[in-house]
Amino acid sequence: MKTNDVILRTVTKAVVFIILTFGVELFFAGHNSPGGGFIGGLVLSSALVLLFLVHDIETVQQGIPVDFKKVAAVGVIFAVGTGVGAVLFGAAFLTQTFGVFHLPVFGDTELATVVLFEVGVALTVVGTVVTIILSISEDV
Amino acid sequence: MLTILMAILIPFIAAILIPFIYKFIPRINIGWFVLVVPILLFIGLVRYVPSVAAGETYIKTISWIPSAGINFTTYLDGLSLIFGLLITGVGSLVILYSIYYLSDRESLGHFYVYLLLFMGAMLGVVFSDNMMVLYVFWELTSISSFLLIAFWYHRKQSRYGAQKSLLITVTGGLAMLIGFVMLYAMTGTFSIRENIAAIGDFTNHPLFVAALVLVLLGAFTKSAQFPFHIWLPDAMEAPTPVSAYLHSATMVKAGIYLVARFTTIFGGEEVWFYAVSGIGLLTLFWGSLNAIRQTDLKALLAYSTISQLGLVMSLFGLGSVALNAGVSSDSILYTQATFAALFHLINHSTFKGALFMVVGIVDHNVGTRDVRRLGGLMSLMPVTFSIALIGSFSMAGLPPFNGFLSKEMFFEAMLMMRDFDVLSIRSLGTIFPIVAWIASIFTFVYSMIIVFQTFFGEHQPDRLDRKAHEASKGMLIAPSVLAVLVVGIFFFPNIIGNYLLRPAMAAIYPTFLDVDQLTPHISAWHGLKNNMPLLMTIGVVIIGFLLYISLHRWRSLYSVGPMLWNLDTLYNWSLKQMESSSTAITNYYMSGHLRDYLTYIFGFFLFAVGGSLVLLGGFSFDVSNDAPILINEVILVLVMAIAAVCIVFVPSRVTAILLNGVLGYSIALFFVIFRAPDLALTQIVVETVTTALFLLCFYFLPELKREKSVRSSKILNGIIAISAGVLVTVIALSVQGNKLFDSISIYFENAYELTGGKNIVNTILGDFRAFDTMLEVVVLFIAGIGVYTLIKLKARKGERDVED
Amino acid sequence: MNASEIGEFVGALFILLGGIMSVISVYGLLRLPDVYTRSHAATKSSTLAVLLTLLGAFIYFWSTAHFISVRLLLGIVFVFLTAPVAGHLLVRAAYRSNVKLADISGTDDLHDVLHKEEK
Amino acid sequence: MIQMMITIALVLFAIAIGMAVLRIILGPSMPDRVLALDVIGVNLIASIAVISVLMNTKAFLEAILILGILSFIGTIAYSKFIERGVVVERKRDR
Amino acid sequence: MNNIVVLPMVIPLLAGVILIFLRSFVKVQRVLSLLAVIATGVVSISILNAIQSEGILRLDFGGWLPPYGILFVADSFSVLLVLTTAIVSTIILLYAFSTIGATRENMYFYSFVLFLIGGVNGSFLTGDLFNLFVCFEVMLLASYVLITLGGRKVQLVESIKYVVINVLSSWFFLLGIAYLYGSVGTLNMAHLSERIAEVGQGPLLTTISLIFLIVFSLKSGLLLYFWLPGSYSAPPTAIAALFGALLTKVGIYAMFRTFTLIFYHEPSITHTLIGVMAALTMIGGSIGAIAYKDVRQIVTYNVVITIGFILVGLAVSTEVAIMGSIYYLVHDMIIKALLFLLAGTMIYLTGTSRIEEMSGLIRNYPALGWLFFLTTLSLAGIPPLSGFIGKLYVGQGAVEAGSYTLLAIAFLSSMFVLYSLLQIFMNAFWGETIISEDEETPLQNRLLLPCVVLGIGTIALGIGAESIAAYVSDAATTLMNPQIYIDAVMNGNR
Amino acid sequence: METLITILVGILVTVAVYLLLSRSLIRIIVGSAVLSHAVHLLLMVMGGLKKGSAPLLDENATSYTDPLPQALILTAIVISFAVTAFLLVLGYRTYKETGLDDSKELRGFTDE
Repeated sequence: MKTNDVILRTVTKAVVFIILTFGVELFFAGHNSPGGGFIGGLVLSSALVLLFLVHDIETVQQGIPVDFKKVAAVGVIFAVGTGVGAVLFGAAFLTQTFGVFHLPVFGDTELATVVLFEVGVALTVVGTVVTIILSISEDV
Repeated sequence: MLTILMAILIPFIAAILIPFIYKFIPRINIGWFVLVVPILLFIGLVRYVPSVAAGETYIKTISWIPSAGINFTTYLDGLSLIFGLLITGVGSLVILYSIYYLSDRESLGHFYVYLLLFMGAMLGVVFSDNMMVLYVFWELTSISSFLLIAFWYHRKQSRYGAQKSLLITVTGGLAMLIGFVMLYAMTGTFSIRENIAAIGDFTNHPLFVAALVLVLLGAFTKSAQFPFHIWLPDAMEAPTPVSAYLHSATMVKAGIYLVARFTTIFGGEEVWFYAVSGIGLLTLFWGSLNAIRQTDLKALLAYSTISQLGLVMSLFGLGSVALNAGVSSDSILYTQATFAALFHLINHSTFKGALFMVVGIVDHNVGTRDVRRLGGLMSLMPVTFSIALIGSFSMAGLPPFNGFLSKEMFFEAMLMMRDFDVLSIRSLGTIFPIVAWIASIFTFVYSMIIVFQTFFGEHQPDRLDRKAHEASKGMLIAPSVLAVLVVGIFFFPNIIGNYLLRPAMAAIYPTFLDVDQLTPHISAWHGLKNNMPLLMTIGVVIIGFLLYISLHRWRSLYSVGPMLWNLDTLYNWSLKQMESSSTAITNYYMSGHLRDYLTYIFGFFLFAVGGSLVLLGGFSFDVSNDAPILINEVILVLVMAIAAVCIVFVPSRVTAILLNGVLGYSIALFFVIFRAPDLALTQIVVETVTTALFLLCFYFLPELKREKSVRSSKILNGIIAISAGVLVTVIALSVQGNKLFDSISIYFENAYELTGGKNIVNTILGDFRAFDTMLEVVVLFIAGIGVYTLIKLKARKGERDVED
Repeated sequence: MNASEIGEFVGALFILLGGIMSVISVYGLLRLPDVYTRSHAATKSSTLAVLLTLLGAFIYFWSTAHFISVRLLLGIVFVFLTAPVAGHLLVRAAYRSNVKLADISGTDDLHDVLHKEEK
Repeated sequence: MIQMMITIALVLFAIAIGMAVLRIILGPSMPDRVLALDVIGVNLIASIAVISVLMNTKAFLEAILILGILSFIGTIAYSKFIERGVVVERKRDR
Repeated sequence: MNNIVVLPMVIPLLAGVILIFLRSFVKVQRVLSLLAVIATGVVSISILNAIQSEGILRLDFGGWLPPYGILFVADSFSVLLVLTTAIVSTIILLYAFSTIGATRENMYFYSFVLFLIGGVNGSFLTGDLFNLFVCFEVMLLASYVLITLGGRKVQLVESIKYVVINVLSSWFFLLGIAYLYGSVGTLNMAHLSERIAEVGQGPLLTTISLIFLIVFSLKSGLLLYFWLPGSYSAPPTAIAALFGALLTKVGIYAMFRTFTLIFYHEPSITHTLIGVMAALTMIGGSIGAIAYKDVRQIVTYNVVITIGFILVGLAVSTEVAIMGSIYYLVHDMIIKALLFLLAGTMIYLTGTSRIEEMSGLIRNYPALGWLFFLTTLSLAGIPPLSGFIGKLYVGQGAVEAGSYTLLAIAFLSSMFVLYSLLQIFMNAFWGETIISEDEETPLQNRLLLPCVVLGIGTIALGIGAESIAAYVSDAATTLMNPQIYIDAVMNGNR
Repeated sequence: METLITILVGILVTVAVYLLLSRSLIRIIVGSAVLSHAVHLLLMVMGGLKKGSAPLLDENATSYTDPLPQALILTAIVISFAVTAFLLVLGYRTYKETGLDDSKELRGFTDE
């Protein structure tokens, strides 16, 4: 049976956009207010889930031609890698540092290695959630 | 001079080399190479005789596991020398014999490897001073015996016998090990010598008797003492040279050795006397009684071995009285029992070895060992007959064979028990000589059966598989040597007495300083005056002869009443019962149902945790510190409770997860109320994604069915569930009422200074406890990839898996 | 009563109104006879309720802390964007999965349309 | 007074949630239940907003938005499940 | 700073992730996974030696001092186990190369094995209770996947039970952590110990400790071993061997750690209970081992018996007994791997797991047969093989502590081990040969070689027991004197 | 408040245990989900409730609620999500392979 999804799709476009922005915002806000890698990642993946729900797998995959397993793997490598990175700098495993830098455009900006770690977390979350959902759906 | 260490190692080294020699020199019978080993060792050991007789002992230590007190200490004294000579001497003869006995088609390589392993292990047992090393070798003898019994492993009986012997001897070995461990606990050393040296310090220790009993268990199982003797007849499935060697001359005597060795330590204890001599006598009696009913010659010899071992054992028991009584001129009398035991030990090896070889020859040449089919072989196999005659008469205790001498000494020792007042069993004391005498009569009878039923009577060639003929010369050498020894020892017993027995006695009774008193002069004739032993022997011969004549009349007694009771049947029955009942039990509780398993787990949880909470009284409530409650929170809690309870009863799966979703979202709200913004966010997202997953998977899953369980199990589930809930709540409340310390989290409130983050939870996740987060990411990742593989990798129908 | 107090009061009032509205709409959800009618209660009045509440909260924050919460505004937009769509989808799903109309609903106008299409 | 009003509102929302749960349990049809869940979601959003006001904190405002987004996603998932059984299709047949 | 301490966990994890990218390069996967495991082994050897000279090593992640951060603590006990894990898993990997099959290799088999090893090593090393939970989960999820890998019916059916029961046990674990945190307010194990020692282990804490007892019993299969026989007999040989060698050991390790470091104040309750459970486990395992005529079943029930045996050491809790348990743990990891590999090989060669359907294999596969015999003896604790010294020490400890019943059951259980395995040996290897030389499946050397290596291992460990004696006694000393551990964690500033 | 929530936890545990003990796979999985809710709440309770403001340093509060349990719960939530996902898929794979949804019939092989 054909289904008329025009309303849904139209709304989704806007909604996904909002979610993605919001997810990114949550991700970066994490250090100082609620949010962070996990939540950011989860929100991002929920945006993807919404896409899969509204459209079908193949359409979405045409739009985002990524192997999410590898995304997840890259995420893990990031997360573990920051730990190893600290070792390379002679600090204890998983030592995070932060500092306030003066950047030309942004002014005084706080940068922390923890962001890299959080990127790893977020990537893994996105990759994993999407992998799980895709795997199940493809089994149909 | 050959060191003792080398003596132990050479057989092992040879055992390793044998497979190679066997492979590369297939034409010459491998036995000839093997034969070199025991002969060399025998010669080497013989060279020790003079110095040992002079009271010398040799000791050498190589550390093995010093941290555990286990060191490879070899110790040579009179007692171990006797055994060493027996092992290597009889070993040489048996190997010589086996070269002719076993055909080239058998896997000789294996055979000799096992035999050498055994020889090495046995030497290890007798030459080790460290109890743990002794135990190592002890078990090794059990194993090599196991392998030898099952040499013809395709036969079911062989396997059965092998298993039986292994189970019984290893169990005994374990008991012995515990005994040793207990000794260690008392004295702090595994060295037998040091234990002996420390004697007196620990005889009152509560573990002393336990250790004694356990060590004895080891000895009894190994030496086939009643009721552990049942393995020995079945061990006769082994090739005859093995039976002659392991199951008559050496391995079974390891138990005797152990008893002799530990008499010095334990002998002073009454229990030791009762156990050793009592069990010994019982075995003597039971073995001889049962020997008569056997129709298989080897089985007959097996029972006779059992009975003879019992004899030796009981003598050692008597000998221990000397230690119990302490050093005095009276008690020295009792040491003669020990002397007799050692003497009989040697004699038994000679005549029993010869007899086994004879039976082997008969079996080999005629094709059967069944006395009912044998008869009249005397003229066909004259040499074999002579050897058999010598062996049997010696066993029966007739002159002029060595068995007579030791049997006389045995009677003498037993007669001493009449005057025995050391342990205040005067009235019971007379039982000893009586039992001994009756057993000797039976011994006489079965000795006659061996000789007369095999070699006299009617020859029945049609009932035999092969035509009877005299054995080859090579095969006769070994038994002949033993037969010569049987006669020789009778005429020159004191050579053995002075050179071998004397130092052994000194080893057993180190507290008795005067060794000469310990070694009586052995003589065949004690004069007429008060010669009770001789009278007893005469009685044995007369009654035994009468009984033998009338054997066909009373043999049927064996098939009445209690005689049918059989420890073998008990053993088989219990093994079978054990297996079937274990299957029943295990199948019962390992039902394969998840629900049952979960019930066990919760049951245990309620039992252990609930039990301890109730018994220890750990609960104490204190709600004064509680945060205030708002009405809306109460309503929410109620809503959640209702939603939760309804999950159980709803008939539709979607409703169930809807309700679960309600729970999840409400918890998110509570997280908000409890000031946990990050948690609220995460909870909401995770809840939604989980719901989506449920819905995705529901495509493949069926709608909920009504629970088919019976009502009672539902009630049980309910009870378990409610009690688990209550228990969790009670403990949680008690914990809240019982805060012992402040949390460490105060530290994290400096997060901004420490990490530059203002969201404390996030700094904990990303910095303080980043490792958790890292691993958590890994967990998530594994789950993701796992789901992928689980779905993608399906065993296709009909396709045989890689393995399965 | 200064401006901020008035704002506070207005905010609280909106919130209270939202609460009342919400209860009414849920009452509708309980009392109305079938899913199609209930969806009115659920999507329309509930949305209004949440709108009122969020607005109340927004005003409250604005007046007390002088803080314009973008998130609250976004939330309002979002709820308004999604709630009708969700309701629409759900009711369509209900109809497609043959959920019966209430007896008092009279005729099913859509039935003929759909089935004509099929024919 | 203001506290009072807000608290009453909070209680009202809780009651609303409770009644909606009743609808979930009663059914009768699946869309009814999902509808009720949707209502619960909306009420939760409101509750969070009110709690934020009550606690005078901005920390939970993200949760409002998230809850809005996700209850939407949830409802879509449910309605697709009810309609077709398949939540995510491999390829739309069109 | 001892960053080396984290390597036994990080190397396998990283390698496992990297292998995800190399899905189609099976050869590369093999080499890399092998290298990773060997590297872990090398690292742990150097850690072990460092401990002997410098005392307990610790690594505070992120440089946060305990009790605030998470840390890895490497004492002799844990590193010995890490080392053994590395050795055993290397050999099992070698075996897996030729048996696991291309389908599974393509499905990230090696990654999951590496994750499993990572999780196991992490559990051995961590010094934080919650982190222990997380490490457990890493290990468990990897094991969930491995047990289902291949998707055969029996695997799925058994894994459902395995997973649900383990989910439940994880839940108990969290419950315990929650209670403990609620009352003591910290998660660092040394700090927990310190705090509990300060106020004494009251009835409530004892009750909480019993929750941990349940958790670790479920993981180790102490009394609560129902899940074990089914799930260990379902997966392919290499995986089963990995499980048999590693999984239960983690639970045992955790039990030793918690009940010697944290909850050691009320032995009359906790340790007695452990003793009773150990006894029941040995009895149940013994009964199970002789109940079946199926190689897999017999082998898995043997796992159960051993668990009980090892925990006798903890129940008795004398230094000697604990030394015995440690020896036995190390021994058991090696020998159980061997046993599972042999059983799997037998099944592979004969196509059946029923011992009645096998006969006379020793003529076809003599090396396999003798290895099996050796394994039997080693498992029964017959000297001079590796099981003996552990058994002896446990026995000594039991005698010292006067727990004669436990001692008797422990030693008798080894008779059941012997009996059950002899059943296999005598029925399958002895008897009339029924496979003719033309029909027999050839036993490739690559299957046999790993078994031989492990066999040599058990002999070497038995005869050369002295070589690890120093480490073992150091480990036992540390376990018996919690203060050493606490000092190293809380006061040392390395 | 703590007492109230603890009792709620108890009820959730009761429900979850009952579900786990039932025969249907779906119920078991839902049970494990409920169980995880319960334990998360419990962890929360153990840190103390409403004892301060949200653990955000921007808020300039004087005291904060215990952040550590929150971090632990976050970790636990993600882990239980992973496990639930796996369990679900395992459940439906088993159902597809065996056609059985009933844990009682999923006996596996004992000694047949």
